[in-house]
Amino acid sequence: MTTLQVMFFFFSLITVAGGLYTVIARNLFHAALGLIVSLAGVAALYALLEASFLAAAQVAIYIGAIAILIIFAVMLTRGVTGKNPVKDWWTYTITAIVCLLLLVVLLTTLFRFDWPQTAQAAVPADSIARLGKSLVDPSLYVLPFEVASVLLVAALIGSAYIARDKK
Amino acid sequence: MLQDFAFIGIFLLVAGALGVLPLVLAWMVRPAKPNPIKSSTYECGVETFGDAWVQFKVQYYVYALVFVVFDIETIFLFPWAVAYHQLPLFAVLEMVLFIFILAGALVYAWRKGDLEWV
Amino acid sequence: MNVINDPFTWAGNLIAQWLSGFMPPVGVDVTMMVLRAGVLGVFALVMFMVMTWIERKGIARIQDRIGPNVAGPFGLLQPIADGVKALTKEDITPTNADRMVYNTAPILSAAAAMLVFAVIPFGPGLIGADINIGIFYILAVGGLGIIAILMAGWSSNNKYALLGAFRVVAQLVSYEVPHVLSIAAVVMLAGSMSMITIVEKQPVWFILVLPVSAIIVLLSGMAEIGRSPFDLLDAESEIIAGHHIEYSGMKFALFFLGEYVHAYAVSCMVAVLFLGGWSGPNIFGLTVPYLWFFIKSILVFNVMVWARGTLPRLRIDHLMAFNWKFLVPLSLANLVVVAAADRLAQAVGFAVGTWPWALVMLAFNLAMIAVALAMVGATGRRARRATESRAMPEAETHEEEAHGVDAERAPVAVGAH
Amino acid sequence: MVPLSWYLIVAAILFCVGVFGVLARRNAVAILMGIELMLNAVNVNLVAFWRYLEPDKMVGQAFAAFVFIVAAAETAVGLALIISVYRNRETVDVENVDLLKW
Repeated sequence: MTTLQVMFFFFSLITVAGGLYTVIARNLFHAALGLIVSLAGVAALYALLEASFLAAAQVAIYIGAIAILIIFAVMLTRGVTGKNPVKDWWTYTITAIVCLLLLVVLLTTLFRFDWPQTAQAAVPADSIARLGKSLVDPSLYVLPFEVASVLLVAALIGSAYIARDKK
Repeated sequence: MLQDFAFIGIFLLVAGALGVLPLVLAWMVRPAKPNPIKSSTYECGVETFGDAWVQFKVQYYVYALVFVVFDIETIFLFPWAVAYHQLPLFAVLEMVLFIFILAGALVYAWRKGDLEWV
Repeated sequence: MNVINDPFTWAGNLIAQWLSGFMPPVGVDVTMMVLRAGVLGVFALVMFMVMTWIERKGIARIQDRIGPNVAGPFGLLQPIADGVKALTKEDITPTNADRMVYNTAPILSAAAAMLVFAVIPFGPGLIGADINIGIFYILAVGGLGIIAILMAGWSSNNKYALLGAFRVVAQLVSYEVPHVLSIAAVVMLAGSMSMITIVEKQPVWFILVLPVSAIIVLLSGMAEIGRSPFDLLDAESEIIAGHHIEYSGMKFALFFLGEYVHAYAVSCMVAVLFLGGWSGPNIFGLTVPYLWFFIKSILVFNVMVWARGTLPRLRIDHLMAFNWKFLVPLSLANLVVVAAADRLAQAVGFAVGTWPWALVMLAFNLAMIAVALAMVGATGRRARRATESRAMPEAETHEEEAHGVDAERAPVAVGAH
Repeated sequence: MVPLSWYLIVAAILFCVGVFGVLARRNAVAILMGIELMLNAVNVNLVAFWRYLEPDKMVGQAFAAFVFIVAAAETAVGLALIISVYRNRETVDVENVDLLKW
């Protein structure tokens, strides 16, 4: 067991535990905090995978923007969140069993393949510049890149229209 | 690279410890004589009624929304900025187009009065 | 000479040598990391004390007072006295508070501010961790502070705390947009997010190359720390201190610590991004990079103190309008103008980082400032005229006169027309 | 070094936790949080594949970046819908928002 593996276990534990707390917690604000812990754990996993930019982006965007949006929504729609946030225990158990089955299916599929034990190559030193170049490279991702901006504008217009006070 | 992140992990622990340490010190030193009046909510002279949950304006959400749209673009903007000196003019124009489209979002929010604090 | 220029590396090597006498190399590495982290953390705490002292002295001088002068020479021990006071204060937790979250929030707030120092370069090799995403890491860590504020506001179970938290977060996230966009301009020209590389790419300081970015980063940085004139988060007279209203004793002190450490972190960031970081004149081989860095960051902090001492607090609608209707469009335009100017200068044949190139950039930036001010001036004049004509419909004759006065008052605006 | 399959296992677990949140929760905001977990699980997979298979081509990272964008857009619109529903019907319980069901 190397240090890297210990770190991996630690961060996966944080990620999964945070996720579990998110789906179980009765208090929605606590659930959102659990989500933040889980997201931070994922960021740490990215760091372990040497995807430094995505690790920071995970913290900056998921925790710094999306989680804040979710907390705002939790606060704005409170008053109802205290009551019965989960279904009755019957549905609860059934759902849990279904999810476990799904997990079993995923894992059995996963173990059918012979995944590499170690990485094929080292991460290039200029990986961020490479990412930037490939985003605006006409033969690579320039179309999804521009479409993403349109998607963002559409999302903003749509959600601002929906959320706005219409008096 | 991983070593640097290890340092940041250690620093995270140290920073947390430096935050907890004064609290522990204070916990050992400070007096603790709570009473119901003292630990009641500090709002005004009369007793608080209801919980803290008055309804808040949606305006806050709309601000957060515009922020998310502009914050999310950093995930494209920063790699592009790092690669900027190695890019052909065409690639720079693509980012300019990207920025213009996002500026369209700003113009929309502005025109519709979403940026007014009411 | 090398010892004076970089005593920290020298001391570090000495300690590492001593450690390697009885430790495996891995142990030495880990111990050195912990040591470095500890030194940086303690440095942040010490700077917190220094900053409070500088600010109290500075504000006092601006207000024609003396400021702290009882504890120690020049009141230098005042921060320690404050610390002892905070330690011995009773800690009150409101009855209905969500205790776990309530207690975590101040720790997170202080830790998030301290985390920034992991990537601040105090000298050529004098950095916690030179990660290739340095500046982006700082932006990411800033988001944790926002979460801490939301936690504090929510867990106190207090209407003012919650309202305060909402307002603060609305302000902080809004000002993050121009902040990020302006920093992107710096990254563009430096071609890297590593703080060390950004400093090395500044033969000409970026404050001359990107003055608009520098101004926006400083302004939005001040807004992000929530310092006057952007201190709506704890507008005492309006929402009685905002999100930390219920906090007392050491927990309040931790919020306070977070604010000042963050303030110094922003000063350091501005010094690195725009003032050339540790670079300074070489006097007979004596470069003392850490000293230059220290001087620059303290100077930036003093600008903040100056602003706090002289400007009144903004109204929240003005604050938001200033951000969304002025800073954000300006920073978007800034990105485009910087890209255009840089490409133009390179097409003419000026290499990046040389003086002619910097002058071209400066000219474009000044033009941008002039145009922006002209547009603001024109809008303001139109708005004023609209209110005037509404107030007195027959005031047509004053129109010319009013315009004349305006023209005198805003020479830049008229000149650009 | 950590084998690739470990990352995939963690991602699978996280994904199932997210699915559980989506199915078991009645509160619409909580359901959105479940979706975020699922998207993150996908992203872990993408980045892990990038690291282990082709670290010199940025396919995995670029794709993960696009997932970020989509997640943000989805959250923004979803939460706006929830807030709108809450204002009109005073509820965020998905069982009560069934006008289009029949």
